[in-house]
Amino acid sequence: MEALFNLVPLVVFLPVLGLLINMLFGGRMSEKAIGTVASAASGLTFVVSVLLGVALWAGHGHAEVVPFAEWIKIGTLDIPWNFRVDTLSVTMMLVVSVVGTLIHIYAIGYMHEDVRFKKDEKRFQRFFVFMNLFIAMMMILVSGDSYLMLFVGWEGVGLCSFLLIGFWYDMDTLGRPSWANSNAAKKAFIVNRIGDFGFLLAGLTMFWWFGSVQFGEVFNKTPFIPESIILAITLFMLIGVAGKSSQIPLYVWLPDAMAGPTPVSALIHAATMVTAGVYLIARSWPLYSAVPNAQFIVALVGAVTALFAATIAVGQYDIKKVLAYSTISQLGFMVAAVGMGAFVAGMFHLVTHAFFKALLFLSAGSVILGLERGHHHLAHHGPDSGQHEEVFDPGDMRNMGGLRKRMPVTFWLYMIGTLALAGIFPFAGFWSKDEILLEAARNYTVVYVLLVIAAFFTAFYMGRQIWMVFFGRSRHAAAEHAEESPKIITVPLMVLAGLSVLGGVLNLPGVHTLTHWLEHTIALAAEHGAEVGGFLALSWGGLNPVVALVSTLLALGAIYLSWLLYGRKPLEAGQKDPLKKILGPIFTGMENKWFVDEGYRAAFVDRYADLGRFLAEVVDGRFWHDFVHDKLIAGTYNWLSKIALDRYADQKGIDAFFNGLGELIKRISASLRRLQNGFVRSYALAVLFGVIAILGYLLLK
Amino acid sequence: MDLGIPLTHYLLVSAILFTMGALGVLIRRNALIVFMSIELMLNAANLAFVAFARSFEQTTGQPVFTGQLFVFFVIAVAAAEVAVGLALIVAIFRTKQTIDVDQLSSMKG
Amino acid sequence: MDFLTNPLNLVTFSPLVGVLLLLVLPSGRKNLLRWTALLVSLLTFGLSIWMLTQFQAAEAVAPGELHLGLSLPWIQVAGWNITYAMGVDGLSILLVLLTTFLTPLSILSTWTAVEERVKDFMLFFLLLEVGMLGVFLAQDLFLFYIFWEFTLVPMYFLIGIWGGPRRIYAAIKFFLYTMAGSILMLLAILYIGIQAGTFSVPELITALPGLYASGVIALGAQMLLFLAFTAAFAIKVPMWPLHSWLPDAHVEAPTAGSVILAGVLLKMGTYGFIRFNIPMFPDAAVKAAPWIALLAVIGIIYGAWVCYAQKDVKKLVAYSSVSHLGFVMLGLFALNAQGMEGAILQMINHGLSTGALFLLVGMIYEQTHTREIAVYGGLWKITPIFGSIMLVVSLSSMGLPGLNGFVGEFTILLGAFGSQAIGSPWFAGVAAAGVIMAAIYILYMFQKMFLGPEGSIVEEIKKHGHALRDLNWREIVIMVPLLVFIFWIGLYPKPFFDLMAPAVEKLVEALPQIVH
Amino acid sequence: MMQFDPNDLNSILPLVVLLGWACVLLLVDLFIPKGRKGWTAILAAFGLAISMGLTLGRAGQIGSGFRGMVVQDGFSTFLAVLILGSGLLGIALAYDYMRRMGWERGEFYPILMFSVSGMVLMAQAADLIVVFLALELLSIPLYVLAAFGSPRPDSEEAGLKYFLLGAFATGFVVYGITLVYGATGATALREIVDATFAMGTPSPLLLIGAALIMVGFGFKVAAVPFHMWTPDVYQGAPTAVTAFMAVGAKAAGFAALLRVFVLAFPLLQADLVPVIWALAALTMLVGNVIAIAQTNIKRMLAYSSIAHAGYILMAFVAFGDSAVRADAVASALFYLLVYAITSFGAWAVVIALEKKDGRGLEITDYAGLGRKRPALAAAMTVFMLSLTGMPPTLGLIGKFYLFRAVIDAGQIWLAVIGVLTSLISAYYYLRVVVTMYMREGEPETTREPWLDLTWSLAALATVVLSFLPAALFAWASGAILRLF
Repeated sequence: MEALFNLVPLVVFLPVLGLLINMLFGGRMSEKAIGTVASAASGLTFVVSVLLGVALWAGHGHAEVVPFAEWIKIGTLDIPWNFRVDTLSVTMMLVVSVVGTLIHIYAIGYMHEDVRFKKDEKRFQRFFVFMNLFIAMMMILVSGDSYLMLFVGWEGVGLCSFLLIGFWYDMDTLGRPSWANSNAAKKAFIVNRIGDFGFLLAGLTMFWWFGSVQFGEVFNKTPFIPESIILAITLFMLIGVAGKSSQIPLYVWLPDAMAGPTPVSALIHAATMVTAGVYLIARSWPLYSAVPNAQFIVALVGAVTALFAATIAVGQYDIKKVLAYSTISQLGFMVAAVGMGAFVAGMFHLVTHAFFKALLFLSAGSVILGLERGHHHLAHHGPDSGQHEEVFDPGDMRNMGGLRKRMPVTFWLYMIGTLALAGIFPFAGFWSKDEILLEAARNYTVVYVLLVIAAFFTAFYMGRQIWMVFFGRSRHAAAEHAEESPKIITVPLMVLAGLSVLGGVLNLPGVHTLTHWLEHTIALAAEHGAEVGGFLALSWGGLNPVVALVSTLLALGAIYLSWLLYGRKPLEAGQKDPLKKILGPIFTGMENKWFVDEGYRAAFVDRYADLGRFLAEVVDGRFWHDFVHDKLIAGTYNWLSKIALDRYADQKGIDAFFNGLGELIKRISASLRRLQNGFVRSYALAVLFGVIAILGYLLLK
Repeated sequence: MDLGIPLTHYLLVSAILFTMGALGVLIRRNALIVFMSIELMLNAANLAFVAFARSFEQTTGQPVFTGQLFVFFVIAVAAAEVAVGLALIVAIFRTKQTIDVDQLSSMKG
Repeated sequence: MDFLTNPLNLVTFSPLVGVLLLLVLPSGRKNLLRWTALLVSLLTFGLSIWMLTQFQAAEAVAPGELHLGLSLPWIQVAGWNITYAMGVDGLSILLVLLTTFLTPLSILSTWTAVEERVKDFMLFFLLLEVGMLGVFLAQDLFLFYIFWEFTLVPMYFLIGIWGGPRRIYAAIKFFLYTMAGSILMLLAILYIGIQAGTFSVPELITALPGLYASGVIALGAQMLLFLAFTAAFAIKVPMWPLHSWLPDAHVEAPTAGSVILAGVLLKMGTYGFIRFNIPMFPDAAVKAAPWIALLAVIGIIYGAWVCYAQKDVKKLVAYSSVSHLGFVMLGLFALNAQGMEGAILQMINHGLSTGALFLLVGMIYEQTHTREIAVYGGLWKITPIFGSIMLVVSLSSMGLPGLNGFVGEFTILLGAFGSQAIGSPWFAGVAAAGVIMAAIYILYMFQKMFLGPEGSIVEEIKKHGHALRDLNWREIVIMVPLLVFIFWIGLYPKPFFDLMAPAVEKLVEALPQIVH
Repeated sequence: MMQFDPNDLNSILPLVVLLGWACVLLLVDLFIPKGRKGWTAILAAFGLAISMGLTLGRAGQIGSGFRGMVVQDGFSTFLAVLILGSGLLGIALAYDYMRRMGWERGEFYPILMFSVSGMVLMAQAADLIVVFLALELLSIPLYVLAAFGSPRPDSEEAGLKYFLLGAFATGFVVYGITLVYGATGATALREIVDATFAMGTPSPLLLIGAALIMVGFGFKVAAVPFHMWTPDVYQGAPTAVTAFMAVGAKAAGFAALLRVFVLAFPLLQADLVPVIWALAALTMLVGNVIAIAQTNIKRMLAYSSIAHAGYILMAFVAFGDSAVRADAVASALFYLLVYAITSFGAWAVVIALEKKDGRGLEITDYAGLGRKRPALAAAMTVFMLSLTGMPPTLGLIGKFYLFRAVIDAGQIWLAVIGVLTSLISAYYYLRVVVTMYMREGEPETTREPWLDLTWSLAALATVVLSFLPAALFAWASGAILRLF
């Protein structure tokens, strides 16, 4: 069994192999073959992860560090590339590989159609190369044994995110030539880099205080490091978390990231990459546990994000945008959980969320494809095919309605996802969310209140979505002609649906499978709590009937409320959202994402560009280049040489800039030159002047 | 042959002559006169030289030839200069029909 | 015979073989001239690899020392004590290899780009190589100065004859700026030579501490000497605010010139700091470290910010050098092993990445004859190989982990963060923000050129009856070696660190301890 | 009382040969038919060569003659070789040039030889009387040579200007010598220095005398503010003469300055240093700054020549400091040599482009030379780089030597001015290079064997010797001043 640990590098290299095969030979392979290779690479990764899990289980959860290669070694700085196999990392590996594999399979079907709708079939190959690259990077992230290796994966997934958000880089989400998608990709990368900056600072601080960035050494030394330093490190890390896991204030990139193909949204921007922040905090539990102040800040950030994003989700019309804000909100739950020290609860929610949010996204993708097919059908077969050239947004819920009948399988899958997300008993989300709420209720009332309200909103916007998409009458011809998706798309969804239903089994109250599993990595409060002095809550408490009841009732109430607004009297084509009447400007705020993007643009983005222009044009261009160089230095030279080489075309412009020192030296030189007037007598005068000056000096000094 | 005139008087005259010569170079425009002014400067030096030599002779009581010797050299060399200078002036006059030095300013700057 | 068989001499002067050959070849046979130059530069590269093996053998015996050196009396009269001293150690070996590596690639890139006066071009190029190699290998200040100044001449011609429309302006500016710095260094060199009675760098490094201790050279004088050397090197680097010449020179220089300028010539400045400034004036270096770090950080931020506002892609890459070299300077004056090794590695990285960027920009410029970012767009779709390579190089330039740039930048930041000489983590903290800004300008460039809808240039080219083509085989052959190293250093930088580590450690140990 | 001492003649043997040869050649020339005056040139060259042979052959010897009025030492040998070499190169440049320009007259060569004799005598002079004689012997023929382009007005104007101003300056020298004589009672350098020692603090008379002598030689070497004749004369004179004058007259001027001041007035150091400092700084500044504005290559090189006088003057600042003056003198001599080689080369290129009607002298006329005559342009580039002080040329080595002496003398700020002005100079030297290589044009050039040989040898020497300067260093540093 021990030998199995040595398989761990495969979790990285299998996907790399897959991507290399597809990159080098994909051009000559069929779409099926490409998809199969990529899926197989991901699937094998899953197998390896399972084997690692088995090995761990057999070894009673003892963590194993597998040295792999030397990377950076300078003086005291020694950062090898070691793999860490422990229950936490294997949990992440399993989640990534299982969701990843399912999405790979789904994408074979999805991308087959997508590349045809977007009229660039050659990009199919590229998609799977990037997807495999993502799996590899994610695996580096979760399997690394040091903060730096984690950072490598961290940035690597950021790159994949960039590449995949910008997969249709030459158009917008509707397929029109545009900068939109590439802007979204760029935004994601840059905002993530802001987070990475925080991570980097955390790493630098860590190295100089701990002398290492290896997990083991850092955690061992934690008790001996001043609290202020740990506080700084944890808060720097929080910046990283906010970037990657899309928390306030850096969450703005995630909604835009929906520009990527739907499988990407599901895999990267819902199930795996964005949870890396949660993983990071869970991984750093000894650090966070040592500083309660940091824990509270983290929890608060998570809770505020959870509520804030949920409110925005209520006002969205794009099916994927709703899910995107929902993701941000749910990530807020997780961050709040790990912030409170409820690391297991956070991880639990991470796992279940991965299942049901992937399910929701992929189902939404199925819906979108269904509408695309309907639209496509109209364009080619409809009676007025010519008129359907107008821009059609297959993701806009206002174009949907009544899809329950056209796409029954998708509908039921979507329902399961919705119920899981809304936290309805006995779906997976219920268990995991409840654990978080329970911890919040115990520790921070304010966090609890925020999260409960967020849970209410969650159920509400999901209900709203269900009513708008699947019930009522079709509001667009395309929706009338929507077609159900093929098996290759629906089968992986069914698997995910199964996981969404049963995910709660992982950590049922009283049984605590996941807790027991993770406690090998995340130590028990009893052992460490006294020393570290912070919160280290492991969910032993089981089900608190009050908390569970409150949240369930609220969720049901929210769904009922949404039925009142959207279900009872379905939306008609062109009709305004009924909430708009009720909430007025508040809804306008929700619709427009509280104008945060606009605010950022005005406060930072434009200012950055302005300052850049100012520096480039005024400081560097006009001051350093034109004034200091051209006017003061070259201007002086040029004037002196103005008669020479009139063909100095480029210096004529410079001549216009004379002033300052240039002017002074110009005058001096002009008068000097005037002295040289060709008259013998003035030359003699100069000589005499020199003589008088010298004699005068010698006699008078 | 002590004439009873102190050395300083000779030197004063010499300095005045020298200054006149130098000023002449600056003020006069006729090349010939400029040239003559230069000769005046040389002769001012000659005067001082001889005066110095005489004065050394008186202090040391021995004949001193250096001064006179130098004066002869200067006179001889000045003569050579005259030859060359006049030739140049003549050549210029032939070309430009003038010996006004202020007309000689085709090159400047 | 020592002189002729010494590996360093062979490497340094082997391009002269090409110079002689080119002189006798007819100037009309352009391809013959190109091949000659290419083969000779490859020969030099081969020799440098051979030199590397010998270096490693010697390093195994005496790590961190100067190797393969020779020191012949050169001018030993009239109170002069000038030796012809060459030597290579961990500080310079990589730069030598970088030079010999980039030169053939640059020559290959001129195959179709340079059609005018091919013979002269190749002549100057090979002469430039001699100069650069000499700068890195010379171990006598006098010899160093000669090589240092000599590199100006061929580069001046390369910019001035084969450059863009404002080439003469740029060439003269390049020349005068660099010379302005180096003449002050000349005085400092002479002063040191007079005081220490030798120009040999190793001897000086041993002799100078005595002179400082005995007060023959007071601390103030040491500071002035340091400043004089700094003037020369800082202009070359270029450190903010002395960078004004760089964008002009880069924009106007022909592609191959830009590659060498960015790849090697700028490194001469940073190399100067680590070879001369720091070991020869250790007290001054420690004192100056925070100030230099300040300028470096300003350069990092300023360069990155200015990049973002550029409309000319070559100018953007040029300003990015200001930012990147700021990192190198920050690392050097961290004065600890991490910072300095990172800085040396980053010199190589910058040579590879920025060199590659200039090559790529040159390749597209050859087709479109414009460098204006706004006219491009959607190139990735039209030229996938080109786009992909550009992506990798761009990512390397912005320091993505797994590629070379990250290893350098990270180690530099790490070194600077805890540097006692710099004295405050704030410098590194602010510099770290440079990684965000790098992402901003690099992605801006990549997006505007390669992503998004097709730019106007595509139509423009079609109007002329052409189509944008992807990279051809020659261009791919140029890029592949660069990519190999970009990945290699990123994934497994150990061999590179191993080469420099003993020398850097020796250097760091010799520095005075900072007591707060 | 006066007896003939063969040793007297021996001490100036090369000079005697030279003068004798010149006198004889003047007669012989009468019999050489017009149009074949090349023979005169060749004979003159022979004379110079023999004299040079004699000088070199007696290189190690040290001696004096005429009761110490002339000396022969390393210093005089170095300068004599330099000057005789300049004479030879002057003839090489003039050989075809004078004919091409229509100025070929046989007496040119003997006159040139007389001037050379004056310069050589100057190098050997150890008595102010001899200094004066040598000054006139070198100057008067130069006045004639400058005007040798007659009837071209420029040349005549140059001749007369040079003559009037030269004589004016001579007036100061003579008066200066008078005052020194008055103050010390001597004209022999050794006696002057003895008298000064006896005097303790130098009398004002002596100071003024020394200052006036300095003015006179400052004029010869074209130090600011006594430089103003230089551009006009250099421009107007036949280019071959200009080349000879730029090197020879400068060498002689510095020979006198160095020998007289180092040997006779070392005690005036404290008083004169600020003066020389100012002269050097002004000369470098003014020469380089005004050079930038020149469009005529001859004028530009004239200002360049002024600027280089300034550099050499820097070394002269330390004339009274016995610890460093040997080095200072050596570096000045070395720099003179470097300047001689480089400047002859540059003037040769100028001659190659000069036309009979006076065209070809604007810098713009050099456009396209890089394409038309690659070798010529390369040579010119070498000269320009050397004048700037860039490798791989002697110019850099010269600056190295010179600046070391200046720094050694403690004059760091003067050195800073020196390097900064050399930066300024880079601009106008580079402009020539820019024009040759980076501008298009169709320059008309002349190919003449001696001319081509001159510039190619000069270029070769400028580059090759820069790698092997040890022997030259040794020679210059061995050229120690001696006084008998």
